[in-house]
Amino acid sequence: MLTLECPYCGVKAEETELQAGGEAHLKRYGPGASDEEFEGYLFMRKNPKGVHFERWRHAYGCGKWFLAARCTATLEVFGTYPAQSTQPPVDLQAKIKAKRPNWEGYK
Amino acid sequence: MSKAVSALGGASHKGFAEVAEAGLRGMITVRGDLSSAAMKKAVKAAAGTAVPAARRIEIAGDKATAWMSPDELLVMVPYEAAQDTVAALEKALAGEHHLVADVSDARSVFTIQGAKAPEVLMKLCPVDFGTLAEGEIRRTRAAQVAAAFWKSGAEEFTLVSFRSVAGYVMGLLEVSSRAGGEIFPA
Amino acid sequence: MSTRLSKGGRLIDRSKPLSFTFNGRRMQGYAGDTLASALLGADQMLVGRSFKYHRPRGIIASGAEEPNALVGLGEGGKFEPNQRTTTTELFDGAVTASQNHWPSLEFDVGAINNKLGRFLPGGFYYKTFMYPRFAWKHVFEPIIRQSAGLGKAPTARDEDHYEYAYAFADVVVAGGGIAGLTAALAAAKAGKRVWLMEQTADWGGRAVVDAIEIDGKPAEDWVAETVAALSAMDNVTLRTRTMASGLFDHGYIMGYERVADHTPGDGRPRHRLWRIRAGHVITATGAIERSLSFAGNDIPGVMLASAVRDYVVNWAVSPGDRTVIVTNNDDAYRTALALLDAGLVVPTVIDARAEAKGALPEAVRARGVRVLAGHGIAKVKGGKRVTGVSVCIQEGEGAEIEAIACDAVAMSGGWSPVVHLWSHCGGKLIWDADRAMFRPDPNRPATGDDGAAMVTAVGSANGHLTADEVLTDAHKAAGGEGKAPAAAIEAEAPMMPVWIMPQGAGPALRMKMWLDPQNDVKVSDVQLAAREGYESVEHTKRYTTLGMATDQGKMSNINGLAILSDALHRPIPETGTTTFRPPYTPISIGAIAGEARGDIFQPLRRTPMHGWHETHGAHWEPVGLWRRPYCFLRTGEGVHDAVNREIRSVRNAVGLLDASTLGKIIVKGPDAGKFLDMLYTNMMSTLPVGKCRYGLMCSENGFLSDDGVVVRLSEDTWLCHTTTGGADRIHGWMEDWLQCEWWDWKVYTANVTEQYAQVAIAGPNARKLLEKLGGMDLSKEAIPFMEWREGTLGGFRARVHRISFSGELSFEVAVPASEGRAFWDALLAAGEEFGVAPYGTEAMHIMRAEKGFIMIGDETDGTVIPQDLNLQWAISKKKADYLGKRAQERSHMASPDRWKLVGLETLDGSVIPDGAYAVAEGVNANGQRNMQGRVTSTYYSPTLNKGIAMGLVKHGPDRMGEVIDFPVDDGKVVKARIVDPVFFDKDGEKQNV
Amino acid sequence: MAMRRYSAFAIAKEAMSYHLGWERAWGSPAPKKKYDVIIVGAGGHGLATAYYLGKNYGITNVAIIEKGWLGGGNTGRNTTIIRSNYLQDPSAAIYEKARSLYETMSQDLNYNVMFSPRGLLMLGQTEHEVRGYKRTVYANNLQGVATEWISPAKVKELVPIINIDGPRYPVLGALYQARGGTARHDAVAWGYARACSGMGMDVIQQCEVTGVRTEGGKVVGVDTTKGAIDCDKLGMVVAGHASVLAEQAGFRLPIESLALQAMVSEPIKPCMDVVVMANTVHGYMSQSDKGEMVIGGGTDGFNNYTQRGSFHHIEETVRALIETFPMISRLKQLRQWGGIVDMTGDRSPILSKTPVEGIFVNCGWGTGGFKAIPGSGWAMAELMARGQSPLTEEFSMYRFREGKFIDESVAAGVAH
Repeated sequence: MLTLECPYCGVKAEETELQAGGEAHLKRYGPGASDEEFEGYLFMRKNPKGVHFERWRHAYGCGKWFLAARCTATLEVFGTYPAQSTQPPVDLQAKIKAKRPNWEGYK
Repeated sequence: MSKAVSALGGASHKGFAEVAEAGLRGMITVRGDLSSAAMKKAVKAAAGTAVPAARRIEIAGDKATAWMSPDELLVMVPYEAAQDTVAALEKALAGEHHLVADVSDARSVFTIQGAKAPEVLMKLCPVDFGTLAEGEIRRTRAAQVAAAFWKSGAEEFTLVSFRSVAGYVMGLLEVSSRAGGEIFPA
Repeated sequence: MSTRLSKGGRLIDRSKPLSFTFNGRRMQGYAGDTLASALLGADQMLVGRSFKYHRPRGIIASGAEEPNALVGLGEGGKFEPNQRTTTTELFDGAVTASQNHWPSLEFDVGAINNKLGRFLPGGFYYKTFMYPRFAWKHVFEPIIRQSAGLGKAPTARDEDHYEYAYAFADVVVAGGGIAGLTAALAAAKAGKRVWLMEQTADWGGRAVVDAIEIDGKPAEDWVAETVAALSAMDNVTLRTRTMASGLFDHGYIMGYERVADHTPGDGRPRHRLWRIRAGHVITATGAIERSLSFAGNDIPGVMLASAVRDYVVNWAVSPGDRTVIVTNNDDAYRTALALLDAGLVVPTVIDARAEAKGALPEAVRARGVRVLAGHGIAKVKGGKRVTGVSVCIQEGEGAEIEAIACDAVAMSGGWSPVVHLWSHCGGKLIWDADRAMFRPDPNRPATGDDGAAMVTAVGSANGHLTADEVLTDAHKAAGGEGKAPAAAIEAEAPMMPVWIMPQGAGPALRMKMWLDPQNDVKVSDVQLAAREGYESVEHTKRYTTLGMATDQGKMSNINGLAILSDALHRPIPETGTTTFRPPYTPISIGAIAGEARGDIFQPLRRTPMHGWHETHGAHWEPVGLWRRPYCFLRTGEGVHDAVNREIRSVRNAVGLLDASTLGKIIVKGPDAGKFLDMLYTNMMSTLPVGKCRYGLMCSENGFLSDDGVVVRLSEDTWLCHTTTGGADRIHGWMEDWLQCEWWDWKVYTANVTEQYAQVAIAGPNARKLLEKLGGMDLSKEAIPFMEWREGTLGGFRARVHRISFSGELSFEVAVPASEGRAFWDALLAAGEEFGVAPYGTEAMHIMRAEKGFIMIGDETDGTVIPQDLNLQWAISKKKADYLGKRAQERSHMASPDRWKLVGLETLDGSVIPDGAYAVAEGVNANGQRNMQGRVTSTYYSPTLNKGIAMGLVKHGPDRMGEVIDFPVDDGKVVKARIVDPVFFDKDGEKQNV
Repeated sequence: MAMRRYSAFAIAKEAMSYHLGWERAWGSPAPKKKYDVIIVGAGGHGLATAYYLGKNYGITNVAIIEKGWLGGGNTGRNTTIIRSNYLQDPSAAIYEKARSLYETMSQDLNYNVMFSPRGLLMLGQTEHEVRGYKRTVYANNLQGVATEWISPAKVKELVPIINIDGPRYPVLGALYQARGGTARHDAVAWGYARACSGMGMDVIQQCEVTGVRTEGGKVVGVDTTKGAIDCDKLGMVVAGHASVLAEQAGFRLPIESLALQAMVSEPIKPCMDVVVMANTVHGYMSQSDKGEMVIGGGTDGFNNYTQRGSFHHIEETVRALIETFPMISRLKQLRQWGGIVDMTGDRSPILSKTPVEGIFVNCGWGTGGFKAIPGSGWAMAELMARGQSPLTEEFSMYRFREGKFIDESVAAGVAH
């Protein structure tokens, strides 16, 4: 059972206090987007076996959404950061790269 | 206001710790910029406390202010004072982007008293009581519902839940404090 | 004969005799006994029957690895099947019964399977019982089910209670033997918060049985001192009777504490399931002795050598007067010494190794015991009890060299580290050829949330089998300062792997060598699996059921792997092990459920008026975690009658509905209007202050997800009502968009659902009733339809909305929840003269259907878009975007062929059954009857005295007046006409007054 | 390799020689250079696809490649439930096809897969659920799936250990499929493997695909840990790892991989003959022929490739069932395990052509794959052999783009 540190309140919350929210950093497509773009936005997930950026909500705590970088093969958590981020923090990316030299990088 | 009653009418139960519904309490959700001067002033005027730091609760007599999230506080006052406090907060925060909502009737408050009070909560909440600081409010879950608690006395915890599940929470507390259920018997 | 010795027994208290029964026979044991030791002490070696062949089964082991000695324990609400006697402490008055036999343990009809055993090899059922086709279900399977299954099913409700508890520690040590104690002490001295748990009631593990010396003291004293030292440290938590049952990701380890199994009825929780978050886990879980595979090794009286020693030393029980020892290692000689010390006879030690010249064998020889090196057992003699062994050359095929009479056999095939916890979360193993064991690979441990190792194995769990190595390893691994405790030990000669005894045994003997005595898996079965291509260890396990019994193969899985490897001519590590899954030994399902049973099995949400409903005939309907009155039953009234009465009362007088469960969310801020315009399909930013507007919300995938009335409270504040089930979900949904997508928008939300009790007062007399309470002007002019006002009503602070879900003149009034019950009482009192009656959710459902209003969850099911429900009027054409808009432009959603909402009226006035489908001509490509629509809501309308329904029908709105067919039960067809969905008061004359 | 017939007679004959004469159930060949069809994944779905390619279309130059051991994935990790009481037409069609094939599978394969149509109940415990299940019954009757709505009394008769008067969620009735039930999961994979091998196909275990080779938008072969193998057509049938394999072929799937857990109790004497699903509380239970109570519930919420789940899901499932089946409180959990399930956007499977010509994909069975195995194989074989199949028509991977979902969540809330 996972633990993730909420970047807002600093609580290392356990999974039962959290709500998982799927892949992070999705770009929303609305009216005007092509069918393919819209399909990509809603359904085409990266689903990597490895480094995954994802959304979590500290549902039983401060109620805030945050983002996490986690390995789906080992469940290692590289770090968490605020939901108000358009991409993973640079230092977090560097940390992941150091730990996973074969990681292809964000995007 | 004799018409206003708490969910359980002050029910209590004595096992290896004493658990009780503590009756009505004025509670006000305040959302806004917690670092703003107006907020500091408003909270000081309403509750007599400073704006608490993250995960902290500031207590001043029968009033208190608890940090709920980076943009939310819970101001606690006597039940009868809630409406006036709402009005005062609204006034003090006018002009700032904020939200003030009276939630006094949406919550239930419980106390857990006794030397072994933590053992009651240890059965229900995934919280490390060994590192729980004085003056810390912990939002978490109690078994299957949301709850928040803090150490409110030398041998006392205060726990807040939603009003609708007051009966469930009391059931949890009662079962968890049953005599013989001490986790660390003397 | 097994018997209680006249003296000794370090764990029993002879001053406290306890009585118990086994199959109705009264027996006696002592405080400190396990059920197994007490049974043996009472000469009850035969304790059960095996799974497949129903062969007689005796006690083999003394701990968690015991495959045979399972009993039904207790009666009624305290009965539990499959209780492992070796790990169950005896208590006074215990009622036990053996399992899996009929009619009796001594004479079991099922043992016919034993005679047929030759025709029932591993996996035989895959090859037969196929013809005729129906016979599997009706003939063969029932027989197999009946003869399998071990214990009886409990029937009564559990009388005990259970609980969870949470703990946190820097270091969690699993196992209270000398390794665990050493590691815990080292970690504690380093200032770590330490949690140490031991599955049995006693500290010390094997070392105290073997009576070794540690730091110059008897192990027993050293253990007592160490435990005392740990107890004195406030950074240490010690827990006996607590088994580390499983290790999960991120250092989550379960501790299964059997609080009151040994003191039933004392009011304490029976079990407590500890959920411990560990910074690091040290597994000091010891090792388990392996059986040897020789013919007849399953006959009662054949036991593990270490178990024999345990019974003699711990409980003063001798399994037999004459015990032959058979071994491939030196450790088993300790059993010989223990037996000799107790005054028992060891006729011979049979040692498979070519020579046995270590200190221990020599010590045994010195006591006058014959040691036969290079030999093995060809066959055990006896049926329900050992009577002797036939000795052979280990290198040979099993020809009898001599026969030795004995009543017990103590066997040792070497030791396997207990690697379960190490492995649960992905820790890997390596094969140690010297010691013939899989042990933890220190380079491939399970990793934690930081990616670093989260488990360390120490002591014999790490492959160290002598006390000095164990202590050094544990001390070092836990970061101990200074010198490790030291043990004085005899040097042991190397063991020799022996997988089959004798090594050249032919098929007849191999069919009598048990690997899994509970499931009846033999050496020949594993070899058969290999022969047939079930090469993976998982295949073999599943094909033969090896290791799938309740002991999960703790004693002999390795033997099976070795035999499989041999059969496939590949090295053992290439075969590998099956996956170790939690729990280590079975844990009660009661403990897993914890406190959640009875009234608190799930939260029940109650409105402030819940208590009134309860005492006034509420027939409940669960709605999410709430319970709402479906209707209020009066004495002698049926549900249907009550619903109709309630509807008539609303339509003709006035009714009260507890609507407190409806979600209420405040949305406030400079961008709140913009935000709500994105959230709702309609325009909410233009709603004037003081007014209400019905709104729809869709998922980003376009489907209708919630609806409700939105109230503009002030210039920058809206109050959004949601469905009962939607409150938390929609609030979360709002926060999701505000926090993760539009975080620069200035909007705050607050879920104030429970702040208010809300009551719908509906019916022609509604206004009169409220006016009687007084305090507000509720005239049509003062508060027109779809507007709201705030004020004081009968002394209650109230927000009054003029909205209607019933089609009647209706007010929804919100008051503070704490005053909800008083307000409800006041309404009832004031309404008496106006014929007021409370109504439930079903009356509400029917009345809204009479009005053609949709209901989320009835007209919608997650596949319906607003356009399907002809709700275009609630979809703003002016907005460039709203959640779900793009989705609704996709080809299938824009298709004119979607099923659309219509009213349905049966030709004969009957009610269309719930869920019925309308058929079209012909069948589709898969031969399924074509359909053209379905019913979404269907009721008897007491107002109109006929059946009414809504449904989704292909091209429905264009087909008004057409009659379509709904095939229903028993081949009948209901014919229904497509009509307008508004059945009652089409012009709204009743509500707009 | 020619297959020797299994029967009681054969067993009796072999017993005389200590069963030393049995042959391998399937071969252990080295890969050939080229096959007409390669199926990646020797789980139930992959093996069934190969089997029906051979049986229905005479295509036998087929390799089934498996990175581990055959049947070692979700085929051997599920709770073995078989039913076809689905709401939507395309689902009902393929699951009923599967269920009907299960009826005769033991005889077709000459391998006893122990299909046991012991009956399956979905409890109605709220009015809303009752309405949903009645709807399913009507739909099923038009779809040719035999289901009925039964009373609480009948539920109690079928399931004596159930508490139908639970204070919170009394049993209001049940959706009953009399010919639903269970089968022996491993045997399904083994039976198909033996039959495929008997038709001359190569089941190649311990062989991992490391790359997919295409030329001009068309598949030409795969690279594996046992070397390159050419093929004309490639079927990807790898459940939880579908995304990983698709990426090797250069396209993406609307799939997420999640852990699903289940557990068994210690075995007890027969006490429940039917399969019971309680969707309101999110749990289901059956009793295996060994006597274990087989219990399952919902999936974890986060992407996961570890085949391990979080313990609190087991707790939730057990808590859910303990008021409906009070007797389980005094049983013990023997073992819990997890598998990786592949979830699509509408929780229905994908059986589809792909952007690469010659590559076909079969995935997304989520929590319900076992029951579909023969129907899935039948349909996939038709799709691969003929280029289309009425059974797969609606399960295209492109349906998400059109907004044309097959949503069963209306009727079934739990994983199974």
